[in-house]
Amino acid sequence: MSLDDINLALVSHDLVQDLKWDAELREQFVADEASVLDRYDLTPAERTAIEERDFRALYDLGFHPYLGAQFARILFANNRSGATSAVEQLLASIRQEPLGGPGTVTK
Amino acid sequence: MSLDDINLALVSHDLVQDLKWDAELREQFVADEASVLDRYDLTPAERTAIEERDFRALYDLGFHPYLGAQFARILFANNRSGATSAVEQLLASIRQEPLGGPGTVTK
Amino acid sequence: MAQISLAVAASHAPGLIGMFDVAPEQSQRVVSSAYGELARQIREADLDVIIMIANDHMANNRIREYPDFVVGLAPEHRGPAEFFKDWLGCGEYAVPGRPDVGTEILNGLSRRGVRVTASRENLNFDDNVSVPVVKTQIESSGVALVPILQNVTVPPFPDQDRCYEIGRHLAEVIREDLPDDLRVGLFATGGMSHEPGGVRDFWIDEDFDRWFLGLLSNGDHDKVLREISVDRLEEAGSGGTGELLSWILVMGAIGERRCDVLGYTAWDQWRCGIGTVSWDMTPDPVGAKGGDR
Amino acid sequence: MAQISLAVAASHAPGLIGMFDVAPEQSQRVVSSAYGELARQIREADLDVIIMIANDHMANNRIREYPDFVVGLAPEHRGPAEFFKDWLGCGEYAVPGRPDVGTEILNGLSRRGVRVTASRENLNFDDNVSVPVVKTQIESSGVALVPILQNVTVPPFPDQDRCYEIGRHLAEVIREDLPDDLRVGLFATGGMSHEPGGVRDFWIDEDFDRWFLGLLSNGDHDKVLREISVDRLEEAGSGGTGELLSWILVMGAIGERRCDVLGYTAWDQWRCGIGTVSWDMTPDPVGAKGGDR
Ligand SMILES: [Fe+3]
Ligand SMILES: [Fe+3]
Repeated sequence: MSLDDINLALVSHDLVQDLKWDAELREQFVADEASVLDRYDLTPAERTAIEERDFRALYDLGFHPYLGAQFARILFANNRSGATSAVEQLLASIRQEPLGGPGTVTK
Repeated sequence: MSLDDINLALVSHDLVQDLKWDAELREQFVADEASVLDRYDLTPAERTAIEERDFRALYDLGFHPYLGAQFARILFANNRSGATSAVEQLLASIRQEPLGGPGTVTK
Repeated sequence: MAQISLAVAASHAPGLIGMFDVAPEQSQRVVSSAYGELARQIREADLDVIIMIANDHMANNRIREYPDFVVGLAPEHRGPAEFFKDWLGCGEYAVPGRPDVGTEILNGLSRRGVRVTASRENLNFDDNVSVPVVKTQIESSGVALVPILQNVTVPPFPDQDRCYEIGRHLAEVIREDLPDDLRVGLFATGGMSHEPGGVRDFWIDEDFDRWFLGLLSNGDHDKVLREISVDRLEEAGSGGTGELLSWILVMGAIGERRCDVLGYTAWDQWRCGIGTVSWDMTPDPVGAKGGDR
Repeated sequence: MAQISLAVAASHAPGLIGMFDVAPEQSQRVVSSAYGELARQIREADLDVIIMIANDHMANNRIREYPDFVVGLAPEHRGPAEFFKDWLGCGEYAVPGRPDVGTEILNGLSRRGVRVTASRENLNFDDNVSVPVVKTQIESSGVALVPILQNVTVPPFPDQDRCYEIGRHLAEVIREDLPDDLRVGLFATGGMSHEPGGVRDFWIDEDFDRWFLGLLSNGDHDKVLREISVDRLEEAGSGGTGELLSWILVMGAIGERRCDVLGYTAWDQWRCGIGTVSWDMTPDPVGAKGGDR
């Protein structure tokens, strides 16, 4: 997961950037995720990774980790101070470990 | 008029780029120039230069010559093939010569 | 390993289409013959894709947010942009894109240290892409297009040495990152001498243009890079002649090769010296000095 | 001739505001003391403008159209951007801009060969600008702000040597192009070690951070540039620790100066090592080795 492996053309980046730039789109996404995903020219692999919250797969497609942390706040509905639980769920996915497993940080 | 003297922040550049990107704005500009200029945060010097078709002054403020040629096509209503007469009027202004004077190219 | 099967360069100027019929007969003849020869070479090279390096004329980005290279990732490239239709006097065209090839170029150049941007939307094309596409009949050839729009007029832009180096990186991307057996054409467009919107507009530095073409046919790239500085280009026409940097980028991609000058003409009402060349990309070219294939 | 009257650097992390009260007491104490000292220095330096070098977190441009430096030319800078309000847990702020100063920076850096873009609109600020503005009370100080957002995470971005060089160019712009007697503060914000969204998120490389601060207080800039490569920064936290390149840019602008470390603390829930420094910008500093004033 080196920065050099990022795929700058990946459409998923647009989705996440639009979501953070547009509160209304975010509401629509929470209410009806599929209808928002339909508007983006995602590859089947991207779409599946998003639907399954599989950040490991998304990163392997060249998704930028910084946007990953932000996407997690939306997907795991945790955009309050620090957003610790969202990041923990993101980490469980990219480490391919269950939540609360050995990789989880202690509070 | 070296490229190094261009003022990248100049708002007049936005005006010309918007005019070439937006046919409707171009129509409004032709019908009511002042109302379009009002929408741009032009300095008084920029506004006067545009109103007086004074390309010499505009260039001295750091306007990019390439956009100058395009602006001339709009200001001198000559956006047909080659747009020769528009460029001749632009040249007369930046050379500070009357049209048809010694600097004018022969046809 | 994809290969570069064709490498050509040609001027663009709106008048080449809209003011073609009113030009002196000799100029018409040179243009018809040279661009016709390019059209023939494109058809015969059996290409999968043409990567077209064309300068952008501030048609796609604000001047204060100006990228040095923009790769077009659209599935189809359509032009000319609305404002330029009457001015060019040409019809509309639509050429298939190759988003997959464009993506490799975007990521491949980025990984090699070149700051490149890209657009998934149809870019605005004026004479830069429209004139070569129309005059060399790319639409009817059926070959796909990946446009790379280059900044040669909003300082600071990459100079001749950097453009040559970026060309070498592009060749590496073609060799290492593009699909095997893909047949790639490189088409540089821009120049020759002109000063659009400047005090010397309408003037063509014919001596410079002929000297430049002579340098190319001699094929000594070190000498080209020594002689053709940004200052020298500016001297021969501010803001316009620098479009020849696209030719230098392609030279970096192919290395030293035999170069045929297909034609040159200078008519002041076209406001630009018009030249076209084609480099010999046959696998073992006579006179090749071991360039970067 | 304008002068650099203050030069400081400090980390930003959303938790410094929203999760401040739940942090260990020792970490709270370090942060209160260090950022409080920065607030005091800003008030006492009698500044006209703060140029804040802050990394952008992909909040203003598409990742495939990503500029290396964006200068904020807005007449007023407001934040935080909507998406970040709850996450930061801070109120809104509005700080006057200096479009005239921003314009000189845009044109001055461009003329000196640095590709810079600029926006006349209010930029999107997340923790990058919001945390330093709020924690060092810039709004109530009345000092104007010119933000320069820097790319340190979308390759290829300028490395430590280039950032140092760009800092030297910035100092030249300040000296030569800004209004006489203007008192300028430089504020770098970013770092220290963290890996936002990466597999090692929550991990802080405390050894690296303390070693880095030690290098700075020794004040040997050649050594800093030799040791702090992009690879080394990535090792200490991919995509996050590289934010320290903003500190290196400011070091380039001021040259070798005595550097006070105002505090350091590492609490994993802040997900970032928190450090702050201030360089001695008094006209004849004790221990100055003849930097680029
Ligand atoms: Fe051109
Ligand atoms: Fe940051």
